[in-house]
Amino acid sequence: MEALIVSVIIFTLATFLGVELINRVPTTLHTPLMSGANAISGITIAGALIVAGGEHGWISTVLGFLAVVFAMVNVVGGYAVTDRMLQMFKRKPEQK
Amino acid sequence: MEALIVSVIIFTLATFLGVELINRVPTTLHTPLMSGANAISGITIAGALIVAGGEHGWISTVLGFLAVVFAMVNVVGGYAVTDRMLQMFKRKPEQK
Amino acid sequence: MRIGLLRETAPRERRVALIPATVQRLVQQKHEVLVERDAGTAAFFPDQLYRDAGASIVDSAAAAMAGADLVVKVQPPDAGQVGAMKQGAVLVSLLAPHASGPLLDALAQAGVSALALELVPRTTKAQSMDILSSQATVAGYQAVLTGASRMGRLLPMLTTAAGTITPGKAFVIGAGVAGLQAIATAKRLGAVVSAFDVRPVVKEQVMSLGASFVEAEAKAEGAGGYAKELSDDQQARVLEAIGKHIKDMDLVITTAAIPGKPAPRLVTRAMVESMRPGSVIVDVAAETGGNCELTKAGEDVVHAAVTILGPRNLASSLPRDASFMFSKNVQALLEHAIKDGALQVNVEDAILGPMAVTHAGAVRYGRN
Amino acid sequence: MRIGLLRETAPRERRVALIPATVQRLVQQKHEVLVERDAGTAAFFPDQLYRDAGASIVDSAAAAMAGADLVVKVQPPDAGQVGAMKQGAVLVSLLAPHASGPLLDALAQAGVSALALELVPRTTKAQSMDILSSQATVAGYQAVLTGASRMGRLLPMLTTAAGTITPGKAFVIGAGVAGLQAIATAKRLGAVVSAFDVRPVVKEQVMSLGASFVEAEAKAEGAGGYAKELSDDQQARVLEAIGKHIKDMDLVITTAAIPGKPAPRLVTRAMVESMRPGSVIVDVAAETGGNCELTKAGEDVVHAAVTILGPRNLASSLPRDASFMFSKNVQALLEHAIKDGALQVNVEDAILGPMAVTHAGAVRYGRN
Amino acid sequence: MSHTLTQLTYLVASVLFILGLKWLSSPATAVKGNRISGFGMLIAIVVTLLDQAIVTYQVVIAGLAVGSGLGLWMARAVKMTSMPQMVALLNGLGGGASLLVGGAEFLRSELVNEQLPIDTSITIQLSVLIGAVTLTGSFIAWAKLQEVMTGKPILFAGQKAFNALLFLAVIGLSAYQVSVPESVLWPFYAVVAISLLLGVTLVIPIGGADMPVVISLLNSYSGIAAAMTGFVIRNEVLIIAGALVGSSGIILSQIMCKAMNRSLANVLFGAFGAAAGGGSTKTAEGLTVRQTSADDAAVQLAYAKSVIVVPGYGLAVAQAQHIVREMADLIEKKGGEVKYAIHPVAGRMPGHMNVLLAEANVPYDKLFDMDQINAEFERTDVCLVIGANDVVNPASRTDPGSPIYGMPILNADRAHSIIVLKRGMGAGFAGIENELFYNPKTAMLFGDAKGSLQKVVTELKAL
Amino acid sequence: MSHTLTQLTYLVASVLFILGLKWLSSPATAVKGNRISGFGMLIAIVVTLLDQAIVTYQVVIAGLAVGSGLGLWMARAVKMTSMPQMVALLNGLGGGASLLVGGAEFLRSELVNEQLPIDTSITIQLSVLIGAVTLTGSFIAWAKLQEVMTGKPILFAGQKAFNALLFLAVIGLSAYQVSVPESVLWPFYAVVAISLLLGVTLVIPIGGADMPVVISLLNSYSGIAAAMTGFVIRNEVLIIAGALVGSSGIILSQIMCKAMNRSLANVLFGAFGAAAGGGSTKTAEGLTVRQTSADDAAVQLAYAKSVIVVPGYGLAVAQAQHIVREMADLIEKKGGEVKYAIHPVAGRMPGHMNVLLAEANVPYDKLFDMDQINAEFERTDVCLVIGANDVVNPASRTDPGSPIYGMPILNADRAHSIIVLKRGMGAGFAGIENELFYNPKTAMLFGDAKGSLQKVVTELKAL
Ligand SMILES: NC(=O)c1ccc[n+]([C@@H]2O[C@H](COP(=O)([O-])OP(=O)(O)OC[C@H]3O[C@@H](n4cnc5c(N)ncnc54)[C@H](OP(=O)(O)O)[C@@H]3O)[C@@H](O)[C@H]2O)c1
Ligand SMILES: NC(=O)c1ccc[n+]([C@@H]2O[C@H](COP(=O)([O-])OP(=O)(O)OC[C@H]3O[C@@H](n4cnc5c(N)ncnc54)[C@H](OP(=O)(O)O)[C@@H]3O)[C@@H](O)[C@H]2O)c1
Ligand SMILES: NC(=O)c1ccc[n+]([C@@H]2O[C@H](COP(=O)([O-])OP(=O)(O)OC[C@H]3O[C@@H](n4cnc5c(N)ncnc54)[C@H](O)[C@@H]3O)[C@@H](O)[C@H]2O)c1
Ligand SMILES: NC(=O)c1ccc[n+]([C@@H]2O[C@H](COP(=O)([O-])OP(=O)(O)OC[C@H]3O[C@@H](n4cnc5c(N)ncnc54)[C@H](O)[C@@H]3O)[C@@H](O)[C@H]2O)c1
Repeated sequence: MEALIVSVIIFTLATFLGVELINRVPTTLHTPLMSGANAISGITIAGALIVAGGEHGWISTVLGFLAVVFAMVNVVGGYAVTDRMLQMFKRKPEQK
Repeated sequence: MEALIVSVIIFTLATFLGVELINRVPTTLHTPLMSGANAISGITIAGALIVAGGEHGWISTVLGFLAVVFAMVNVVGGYAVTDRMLQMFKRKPEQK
Repeated sequence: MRIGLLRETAPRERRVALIPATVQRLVQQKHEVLVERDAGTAAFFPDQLYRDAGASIVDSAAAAMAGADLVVKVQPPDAGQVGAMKQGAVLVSLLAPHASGPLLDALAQAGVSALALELVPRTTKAQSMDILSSQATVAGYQAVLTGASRMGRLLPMLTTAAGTITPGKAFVIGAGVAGLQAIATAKRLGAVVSAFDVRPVVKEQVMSLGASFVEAEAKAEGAGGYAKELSDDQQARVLEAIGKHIKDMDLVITTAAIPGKPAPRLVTRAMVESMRPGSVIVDVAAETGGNCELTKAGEDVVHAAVTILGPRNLASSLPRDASFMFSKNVQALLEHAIKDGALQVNVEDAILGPMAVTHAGAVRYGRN
Repeated sequence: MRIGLLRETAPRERRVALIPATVQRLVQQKHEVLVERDAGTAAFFPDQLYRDAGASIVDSAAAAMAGADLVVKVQPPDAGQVGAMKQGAVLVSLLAPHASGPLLDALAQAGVSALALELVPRTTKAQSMDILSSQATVAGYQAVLTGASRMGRLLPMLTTAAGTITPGKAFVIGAGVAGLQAIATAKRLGAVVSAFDVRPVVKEQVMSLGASFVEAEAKAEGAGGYAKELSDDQQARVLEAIGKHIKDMDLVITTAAIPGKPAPRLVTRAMVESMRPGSVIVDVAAETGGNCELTKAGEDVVHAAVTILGPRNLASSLPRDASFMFSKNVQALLEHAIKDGALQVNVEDAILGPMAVTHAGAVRYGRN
Repeated sequence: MSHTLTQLTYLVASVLFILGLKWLSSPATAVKGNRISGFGMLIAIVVTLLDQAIVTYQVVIAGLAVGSGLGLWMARAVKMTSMPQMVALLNGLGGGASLLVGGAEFLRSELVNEQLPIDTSITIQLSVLIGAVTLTGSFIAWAKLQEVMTGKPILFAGQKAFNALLFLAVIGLSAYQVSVPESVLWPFYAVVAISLLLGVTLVIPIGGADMPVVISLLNSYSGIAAAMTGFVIRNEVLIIAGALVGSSGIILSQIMCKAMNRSLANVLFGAFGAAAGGGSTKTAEGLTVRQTSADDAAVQLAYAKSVIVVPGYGLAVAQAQHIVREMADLIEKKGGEVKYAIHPVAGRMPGHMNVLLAEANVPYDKLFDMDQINAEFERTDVCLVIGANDVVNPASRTDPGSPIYGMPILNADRAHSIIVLKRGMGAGFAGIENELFYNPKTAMLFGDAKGSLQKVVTELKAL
Repeated sequence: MSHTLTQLTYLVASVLFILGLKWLSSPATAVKGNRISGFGMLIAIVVTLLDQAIVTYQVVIAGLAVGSGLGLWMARAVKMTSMPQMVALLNGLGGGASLLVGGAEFLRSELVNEQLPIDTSITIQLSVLIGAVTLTGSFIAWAKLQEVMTGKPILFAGQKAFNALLFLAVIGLSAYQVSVPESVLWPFYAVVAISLLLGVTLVIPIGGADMPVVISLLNSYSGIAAAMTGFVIRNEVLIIAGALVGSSGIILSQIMCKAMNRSLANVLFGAFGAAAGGGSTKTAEGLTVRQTSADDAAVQLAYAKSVIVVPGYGLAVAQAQHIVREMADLIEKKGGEVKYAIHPVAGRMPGHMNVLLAEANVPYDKLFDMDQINAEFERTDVCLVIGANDVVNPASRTDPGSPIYGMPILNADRAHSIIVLKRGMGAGFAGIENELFYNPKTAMLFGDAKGSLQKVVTELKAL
């Protein structure tokens, strides 16, 4: 139970931190920010890796494999797409 | 060791949270904020209580007693003083 | 096409109908322009500038009109000039058509197609040809300057070691083009400005210039954005509102007008007598009878230590810019009317139609 | 104390030295005030107001001066008036002391202590008595109004359907009190304003009004915040700088002055000829010889289509506010000088000392 | 690799995520922020791979390769304009991953008949439930945006009740699953199935224009799902990152709703009331007006190299001259160039705009009349039309029937983008419709010009 | 009470602290914030008391009673003006508590010869060290502020080296203590002693005016000490609250330094270079000028009921007329009243101020000349003097030798508080010193008036 409480504490602190971090975002950044946050939520990859990589029988392996693929698409695609969006956004001030 | 890591994680998250919470404070609030934060740091009272209340021999008890007194002065004095300062600060807009 | 530009002979008229820049454009469009000597001198456009623009300077009005397809001037021509125009020529000038019956007859008889500049329709599209607007702009501005320099006191507020001069109060009656410009100018000079008009849309316009609006329960919006005459009842209410307000005013600019009608009487003798010594009334409507009972056109009247100026032809007292705008208006009109190098007076045209007071040997004005 | 207020007799002088408000204060302080009939009428202060303030209206200057301890007026008195003053009386007025030798002698002989208002020291403390400042303020303002209404064109920029009127360019030479006010007024009207002066501190002041400063390598700061005369070399540089700049100007206001000296010549005939037709020069320094070579004091000169106005006594053309400020200045002076109900001309006083041009039967002016 | 080291590295990754999110929310640091968070992800993955829990690498490597390849290809292939749907897709996959991880853990434990602690059971249920909703919900959002299905709200009778029912069923089944000690699988499959259905039914009643908000919300869900997975496998980085995304996603959804002047509830359930219009107003003729917000306008202006302001009578009515000047100063401080285009008949008297702008001390050399500036519009990043109407009405060029046909106008419509400030869709002096407002390049900022500009200025200062 | 419940309650307390801190940093919510954090403290204490770890209550209750009584009494007795030193004192006690708790744990373990895990040992050392430094450092800060000792920096030769030496000694001894398995006590006592000394030597070289920054920093230390104590006794609420205070304290110190336009390093070690002036400038005659910052001025203005602006020549030079108008509008939006007091000779020409303010469209009815407004100053919350000098120089009333003696001035010095905007200590036209600037009620906001006002306006908008 002790471990669960600690996890809850961590969860709570991180939740507050998330709220504080996003204070005032200009509309133009809404989509990139959403996309960037989405990429972070791809952290499920860590769980997927553990499930897929462990020897817990074929179901786990198959589901784990799928989970790795899904999560990895989310991660790689997420970061790449965010970067593309931000590049476009960045270009103008640089031209100056 | 596991427990220490968890504590470190909690410490890190709370540190970041502290940074984010204090973003832009008008000068007038500097002293009250300092005072209010100081009152919070009086949380040592929790530690002091445990030390003073445990039966760990007279040294612990004596030191614990002193610790409780110190911490309690800090806590009670801190909150009271902060409140007084803020009252003064508040009055004006209310007069309107 | 041959174009003749005449020198103005009317007293106090210093403007010229075409400035060298416009002449240059016409010359570039392959027209021949004859300019009567000293046509622009009084407006600070010496003959040399016309020569530089490609015009020929001729010695007399007759010479300028000889064989001209188009004759341009500011004020209506006199009888002699009408005679000198060739059959089928077009005349562009102010013609005061509602008061110039004989002149129109003469023009019709001479076979001249006359376009009366005061009849440009007040549509968005015709605004660039609208001489009334452009000249009223100058008049509104000049009215404030003349009034202010005769006021006996300053317009802006000044806090000085010799006491605080309170801001002058200016009141503009009739907030059409001239009135709005008067408001803007008085505001620029630091006056506290209020205004009155009978057309309801004007209130927002007045306030958009930062002035306050004097309310009277009288609305009189006529056709084409103009006002119409007031009923007796409305007139009484208007006079009451103005009378209450005017007592306190240092500078009053009146511009109220109704097209083709004498100027409405809005400032009575009693009102003048209620005003402070040293106050000034500038009656921009003096030429059509004046908005003030005591106005004498072309004269300065002092009554009960209040000065009432009745300036005639205010725009002409800033002849350079007035001519600049006049000329730009005429230029826009010509560019609208000239097709394939020749001026076509198309009486079906939404702009030219109403302006053509004589055409094809007949007087058109007043026929519909 | 008995105070006599005289009506001005000089031509073009419409001001009055004390306005009813000041008279009322003096009366409240238990002084007796005699006002010559119509003393304030030209400044829009009718006799009735003086009566209301507690003064007695008398029919002649002599009557006003009879037995008066203090005589107040705007312009220097004439010989007859000097004779009518009682021995030991104090006279407060403008006296043009550098040009009025005989008058001063007469005053000394008559045993009159005369305080010359133009000699108020220019210290912060004496600013409330400084007639030069207050009248220069009015003059600077009026110079722009008169100039602008004679310019042939508008000062503000206007983008209209009849073309864009570019903003008028105003140039102020000599940015003392009058000059700064002229800058402010021209700015208000929308002109693009530049200015020139020889005192180095003025640059910041000019820019603090949003105008630009024309540089010439010539600095000439004299005593008491005034300028001094330029060396030949400096003068040449100044003329070059002005000459280069003035060509493009529509309105030039010159106010350059050096106390007690003729006005410096800063605008030459050649410069005038380089200007555009229709431009206007208002020479506020006309009375002391003019800053422009072609200026004739009190006349309007037109040369090469440039109008040069040489107004005399500009402040007097806005007599109401000019008198208001004049009177407030005199009031401050009297409040400074009157001790225990009587006017003490203390020649040791930092303010009264320099002003007392005659005292105790002798001429003091020019003695140190 | 020791567990402690692993955990420390996870902590580092978490800190990088925190910094990444923080930096992502400001234009100046966004690029850096995304990259640093990406780096955090990289080390989190590497550390996980090195951890003792992983014993078979073939499957893992294969999965990583396939996933990366697919992800990269998708990111490259997508068109700029399809970004939102792309994010929806990716987000759905993320939810799917959570579903799979949770499911795998559950099935594994059932298989080996391991009795899971109650908290693990609960969190498994939660990660499955939320993951499944995110998966299908995101796909619906994608479909709506991609116009694979209609963007209009899909409504049917009893929808609300039906959704509530589904929700209750899921909760009940989950609870049952957790509380029953025997090894039964059907409630689990039912939970998965109903959750997938719930994802669909929750999103279909929301209009296409509101999808970005929905995606952001689902993104928040997928963060929570990840955190739940973290609870399941006792992994702090999952908990922290998941919670961060969970809370920031909700805040972001709220910010988005605020930018549209609506509440989150209105966005999610609004369709049940009236058919909400979304961010665009439709006119009688079916043309669409695009609305914008002050902060968006501010960002556009802050990054524009060239701005032309077209003032009109509305500027005078609003008396907004001073604030316009202030805005221009701010833009110029940021390196942009601001010019004013004055139409000859703007306002209600000759020179009306001059009087106003002179009052606000706008330097004359920034004022340009029509002939001087008309050629410049096509090279201009943003044309800001403030309370002008007739003077920028292209009908004068195109519509011979219009009362203003033939009047030269300011070529505002030729600018790269146009922002129009007006109170509403009111006509100007000439009383006619203005097609400029329906131009796809045009964004309308509704409200009194002074108020709107004040907001823009506040935002400009904050940028 | 179960341990889980205890910990959950601690979590709730932590959340309340977080909210408390957040709310404390905005004027509108500060009171609420302090109270909610106090409530968090209350439940943390109650829960701790109910926890199984506490077995003897007499001592505990006695300590609580004594501490509360003392604390309340101190809080009541202190004068408003002595607040900073009060905070210093309280903070010192907090540090002392950490020292005592750490010490007690250490001595207990030594006594029962328990071998502490290495991390506990380290954190005990840290909590003792930091606690001790906080204790004495805070007392020095208190003494300096209370003027029990000199407010001037106390410097001696080799001070820097000495401090460094002490620091190294403490670290070395701590390390030794931790690493040596045998039970020795002397290094511990040495650590305590040296740390106490270090607290003194670190603070004495810092000037009295900089004490608030030092206190904030020490406050941050005491937070860290609390967190360390939390590590020692494995208590999450201590760790969280301590870390919160630790980081927010440092941020606050930095914000304070920024408000004084200095760096933290400069504040802490500045005295070793030049004798730093602190937040105040001394003049030749030993008078002190109080400087303020734009955000402080903004708060003052935002909460003022009545403000009188006194414009002078400097306003014209800075061309700050438009921004003054904007500021006034903002104040009025917040419910304050703004008037302008125009001195007859302000500026450099008659009516100079009128011209400027008219340009900025300040309504005439807000302009008051000297006679109209002079009686009002004493009823005015804030008098804002913008680039004026001679016209508010009280020497004209008091100093017969002054060239402006006798000139009536604006009674700015009679206002409740005065803020003066100037570039520096330059004289005005009359070239004389102005004692208004040295008035204790006066705060100087140095810088070009336009720039300063721009900052004030930005802050006003953020409030
Ligand atoms: N310049 C002259 O001499 C003169 C004289 C007479 C007539 N006119 C005519 O006036 C017209 C001038 O064109 P324009 O483009 O300047 O003006 P306009 O066409 O009259 O349009 C003004 C627009 O401003 C908007 N507006 C009004 N108040 C506002 C506020 N407080 N905040 C934001 N927007 C506001 C109105 O739309 P909403 O109601 O939707 O807000 C309106 O559509 C031309 O048709 C011209 O011919 C000119
Ligand atoms: N009104 C008239 O007709 C007239 C005519 C001539 C003389 N005077 C005299 O001028 C004086 C007027 O008094 P005043 O109080 O208006 O002005 P002042 O006494 O001359 O003081 C102006 C102050 O503004 C500050 N300053 C200058 N530029 C600044 C900037 N950009 N930003 C912020 N502050 C700036 C200067 O201090 P820093 O250098 O420290 O910034 C200076 O101390 C009186 O002595 C009066 O007698 C008046
Ligand atoms: N659409 C266009 O292109 C265009 C061009 C120019 C003018 N206009 C409009 O036409 C209007 C009239 O212009 P104008 O200046 O030539 O008008 P005007 O000279 O005929 O009259 C001047 C003003 O006097 C007012 N007035 C009349 N009787 C009055 C009374 N009894 N009391 C008070 N005020 C009275 C009128 O309402 C008008 O505002 C303008 O306001 C303008 O909006 C439109
Ligand atoms: N301290 C006070 O109380 C007080 C009161 C009034 C005026 N003053 C100061 O006195 C100064 C002079 O005031 P004034 O207006 O009565 O001066 P003025 O009338 O004597 O001269 C007008 C201006 O002409 C300038 N000038 C002289 N020769 C020139 C030349 N060759 N070229 C260009 N410019 C030339 C002078 O520098 C001055 O600015 C003012 O600037 C003002 O600052 C101070």
